[in-house]
Amino acid sequence: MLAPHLPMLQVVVPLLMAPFVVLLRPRGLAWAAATMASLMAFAIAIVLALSVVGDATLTYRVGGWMAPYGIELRVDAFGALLLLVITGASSMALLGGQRSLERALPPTREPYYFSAWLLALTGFVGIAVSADAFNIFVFMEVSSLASYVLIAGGPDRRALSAVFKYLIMGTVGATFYLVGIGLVYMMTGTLNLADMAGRIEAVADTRPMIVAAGFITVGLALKAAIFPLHIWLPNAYAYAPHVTTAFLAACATKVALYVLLRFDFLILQQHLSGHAFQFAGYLMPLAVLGILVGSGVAMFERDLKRLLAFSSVAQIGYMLLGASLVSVSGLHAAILHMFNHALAKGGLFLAVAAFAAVTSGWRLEQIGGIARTMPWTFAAFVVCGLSLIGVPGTAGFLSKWYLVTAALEHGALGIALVCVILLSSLMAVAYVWRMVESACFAPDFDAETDADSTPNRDFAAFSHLLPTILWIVALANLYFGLANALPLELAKSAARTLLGGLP
Amino acid sequence: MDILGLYHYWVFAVLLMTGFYAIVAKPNLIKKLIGLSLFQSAVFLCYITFGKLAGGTAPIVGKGAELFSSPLPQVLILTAIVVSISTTALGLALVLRIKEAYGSIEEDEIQEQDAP
Amino acid sequence: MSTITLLFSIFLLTLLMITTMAIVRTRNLFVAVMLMGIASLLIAASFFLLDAADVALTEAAVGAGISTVLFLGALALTSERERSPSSLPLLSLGIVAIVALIVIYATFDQPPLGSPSAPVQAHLTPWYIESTRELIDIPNVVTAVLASFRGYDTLGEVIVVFTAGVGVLFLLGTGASASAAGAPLSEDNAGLRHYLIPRILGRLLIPFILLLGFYVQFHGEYSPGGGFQAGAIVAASIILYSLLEGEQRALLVIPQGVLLAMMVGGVLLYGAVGVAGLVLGGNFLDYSVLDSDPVKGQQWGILLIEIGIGITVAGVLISIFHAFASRGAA
Amino acid sequence: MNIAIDIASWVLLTLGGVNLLIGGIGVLRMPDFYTRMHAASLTDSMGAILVILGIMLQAGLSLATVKLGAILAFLLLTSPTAANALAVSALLAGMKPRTGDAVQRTNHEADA
Repeated sequence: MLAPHLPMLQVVVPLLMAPFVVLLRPRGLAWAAATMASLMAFAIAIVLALSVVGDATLTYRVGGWMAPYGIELRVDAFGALLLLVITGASSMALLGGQRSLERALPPTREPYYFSAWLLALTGFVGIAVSADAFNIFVFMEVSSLASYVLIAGGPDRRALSAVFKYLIMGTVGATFYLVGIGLVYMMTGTLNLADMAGRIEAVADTRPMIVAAGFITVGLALKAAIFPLHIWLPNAYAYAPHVTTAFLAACATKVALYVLLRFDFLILQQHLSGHAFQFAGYLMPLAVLGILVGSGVAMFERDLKRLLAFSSVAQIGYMLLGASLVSVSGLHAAILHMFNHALAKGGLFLAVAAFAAVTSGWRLEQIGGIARTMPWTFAAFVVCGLSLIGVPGTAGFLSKWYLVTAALEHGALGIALVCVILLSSLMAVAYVWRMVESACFAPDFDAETDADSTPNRDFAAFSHLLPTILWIVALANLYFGLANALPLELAKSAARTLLGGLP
Repeated sequence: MDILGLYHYWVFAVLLMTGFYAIVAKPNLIKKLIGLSLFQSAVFLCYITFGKLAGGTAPIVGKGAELFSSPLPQVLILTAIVVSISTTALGLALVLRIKEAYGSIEEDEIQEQDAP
Repeated sequence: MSTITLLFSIFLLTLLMITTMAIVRTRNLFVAVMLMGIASLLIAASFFLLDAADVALTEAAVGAGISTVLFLGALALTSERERSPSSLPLLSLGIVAIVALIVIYATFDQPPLGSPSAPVQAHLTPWYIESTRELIDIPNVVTAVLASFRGYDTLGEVIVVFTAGVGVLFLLGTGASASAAGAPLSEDNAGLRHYLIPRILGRLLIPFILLLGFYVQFHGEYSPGGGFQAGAIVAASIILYSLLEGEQRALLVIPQGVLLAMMVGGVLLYGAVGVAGLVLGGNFLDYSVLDSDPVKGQQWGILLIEIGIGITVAGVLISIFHAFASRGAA
Repeated sequence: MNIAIDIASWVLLTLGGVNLLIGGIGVLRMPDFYTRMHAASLTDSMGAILVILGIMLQAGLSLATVKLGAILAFLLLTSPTAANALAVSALLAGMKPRTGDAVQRTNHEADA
C-alpha cells in the first residue's frame, strides 16, 4: 500500500521527525531519533533505487493535483543515485558521529542540532525528488539554512565567520536561481520542469531566456562551489564539527550540481541553440582550472580538513569536466564520480572525526603518529585516500577511468584533458601521501610544546561504532570498485535520460 | 506605453544590483544583510510585475470582476518573502555571535583576527 | 491598469530607487534600517497597485514590521555606525553596472506589464481560477493556490521558518536562562518605565492587534490574509507587550516551553493534515478525502493548515525576538 | 447632492494635501529636532485626518468607510503617542531644544 507513496515518504519521514527531535531533552535521545529517521530514509532510498533500475521513472502528484498545476515529484535514475548518496551519508555520519558530536555540543543545544540535521536531510532529498523549479528553490533554502546551523556548531569562532560568508554567498546563489526561474516562468508560464522543457522551444532564443540561463547557471554554480565561486567552501568545511563536514562534503555541493545538470541538460541544452557549446565552452575551462587549482592548493595546505576541502573543489571539477564533454559517456563518468567521491570523501572526513577524538587538532603535524595510536582507523583512512586518488581496485578508479575514456572521444582536446586528469591525480598522490607521511612517520605530536592546543587524549570520547562505520565505508569503497553494478547502471541510465530529454 | 510598461523591470534591475553592490562592496556585516534583503525584494517586484494583468483585479473571485491578475506569482512571492525573513533572522543571529566572538562586525577586521 | 495608476506606480518605484540608493550610501546603520522600513512600505504599496494584496500585506508586516524589529535588536547589540571603507570599490561598481545593463537588455524581449497574451496569464492562470471556483469554492484564489494546489511549497515555507527558529535558538540560546524565569522582576528590566503614555496606550491597543491577527487568520479564505500574516501580526502584539512590560513579564505570559510547543505544533499540524490525506486513501496533502464532500474537505484542509502556519510563525517570531532581546540583557 | 459631497470631499482632500506638503517642507527646513517634530505632526494630524475624511465621503456608506474610520481612530491614538515617545526619548538622550542664538549653529549641523 505504501509503495506508490515512497517518493513522498522519502521527504516526509525526516521532515516530520525534525520537529519531534527538538522536544527530546535527555541526552542521546535526539541523536537516536534522528538516526532512526535517517536510516528509514536510507531504506526508502534503497527501495527507490532498486525500483528505478532500467530507465523506470516514478512520479507522484502531491495533493493529487495534476502536473503543471500542482507540484510533481519525480524519481529517475539520477535522482535515485543522489538519494542513495544523501541518505547514506547522513546515516553513516550520524551512526559514527554520536560521541564526536556529544563532545562538540553542549547538551542544551543538542536537540536543535539534530533537528537541523534532519531539516538539512529533508532539504537535500526534497531537491532530489522534486520536479518543480520553484519547489527546488524552497527546499534549497531549507537545506541551506539547516546547513548553516550545522556548520555554526563548530567549536572554533572561525566557524561563525565562515558560516556568515556561506550564508551570504548561498543566499545570493539561491536568489540568482530564483531570478533565473522567474525569467523562464515569465516566458513559458510554467514551473514544472517537464512542462517547461516542452514549452521553451517557442521562446528559445529570446533575450530573457539567455539571461535566465546565465542566472541559473551562476546561481547553482555558487551553491555547487564550482571553481571561482568556491571560496566559501574551504573554511565552512574546515571549521564545522567533523561529523557535519562528513555529511555535507558527501552531498551538499552535489545536490546543487544535480540541479544544475538537470536544468542545463533537460531544459536549456536541447532547446537553446548553441547552448551546448556555451555550456561546454564556459564550464570546461572552469572545470580544468578548478581541478588544477584545487589539487594544487591541497598539496600545500597544512590543515587536514582544509586540505580535504580543497580536494573537494578539485573533485567537483572532475564532475563538471565530465558533464562539459556533453556526451553520454562523459555524463556517465560525472554522475558515477558523484557517487564515488561521496564514498571517498565521506570516509576521509569520518576518519578525521575519529582522529580528532584523540589528537589535539587536525593540522598535519598534530596528527603525527596517529597510525601507531589507531592503526585500524588509519588503515580505513588510507583505503578512502586511495579511492580519492583513483587507484585501481577502488571506486575512485572506475569513475576516473570512465572520465578518461569519455575525454579520449574528443581527439586532441581529449588528450589534453587526460593530461590534466593525470597531473591532478599525481597531485592527489602527493597530498594523500603528505597525510600518510605525517600520520605514520612523523614523531608523536607533543601537545605540551604547542602553545595553542590543549593536550587531549580522551579515549572515552572514542566509541567503537565510529571505526566500524568507517570500515563499512572503506569496504564500500573497495566493493564499488569491483562490483558496482547498481551505481553503474543508475549512472548510465541517468546519463541517457539527461541527454535524451525527458522520457 | 510600451516603454512605461517596461519601467517596472528596469527598477527591478536597478534594485537588484543596488542590493548586490551592498553585499559585495560593504565590509559591514549588517550592511551586507541589509543589501541581501534589498536584493531579494527586487526579485519579489519582478515576479509580482509579470503577474499583473491589464484591467485585472486582485485574484479574489466573487466580486463581479471577471479579469484577474495571476495568483501564482503572488503565491511564490509569499513563500519567498518568508524565506527572505528567515534568512535575515538567521544572519542577524550569526552577526550577534560574531560580534561577541570577535568584538567587531567589519569583515576586514574579522579577517585580520583570523589570519594566523 | 489605467494610466493614472501606472504613473502613480512609476512614481512610487522611483521613490523606491532613491530610497535604496540612500540605504546603501548612508554610514549610519540606524538610518539605513529606518529607510528599509520606508522602502518596504513603498514596495508594499507597489504590490497593491499590481493587484497583489496578499503579498502587500505580508511585505508590510514582514519588511516594515518584523524585519525592522530584528535589525534594531541586532543594532542595539553591535554598533550603529559603519566604518568608512578604505577605497571606492570600483571593481564591484563595474560588475554591478554591467549585470544591471544585461538585465535591462533582457527586458526588451519581455512581455510588457499587463499583457494578456503573456504566457504567465495564458497558461496556468485560467485553470487556477476555474478550479478554485469548482473544486475548492473559496473566493481568494491566492489562498487556494497557496494552501492546496501548491500546498507542498507552503509546507516547505513553514519548514524554512521552523529551521530559522531552530537555528536562532541554536546560535543564541533560548534566552530563558538569561532572564531567569521565576526570578523577581527587576526594575531595570521592566520595559518602558519612563514612558507612561506609550505604555498605557500600548496596553489598550494590544487586544485590538490580536483581534486583527485572528481576523486575518480566519478571514484569509475570503480576503487577503492567511496564516503567515496572522502569525506575524500576533507576534507583533506580543513583541509590543514585551517592549512595554519587559522581557520577563512577556515570558511569564507565554513561557519559552509554550513557544517551542507552538513552533513544533504548527509544523506537526500541517504534516498531520498531509498524512491524514495519505491515510484516508489520497495522496500526501490531498485534502479532498478529509470529508465525504471533496469541496468541504478542501476547505477543512485549508483551514487547518492555515492554523498550523499561523501557530508556527507566531511561535518562531516571538522566540527569535526573545533570543535577540535576552542577548542584550545578558 | 452628489455634487455637494464631491465638492466637500475634494476640498478636504486638497486641504489635507496642502497640510502634508507644508509638513514635508517643515521637516526639511526647521532648524532642530523638536521644531521638526512639530512640523511632522502636521502631516499626522491635519494632513492624514483631512485626507481620510475626504476619502470617507467618496466611499459613502460602505464597509470601506467603517475601515477608514478604524484607521482614523487608530491614527488619532498612535501618532500623538509616538510623538510623545520620540520627544521623551530625545530628552532622555540629552538632546536640548535650541533657543535663541543657537539656531545659527544648528543650521550648520543640519547641512552636515
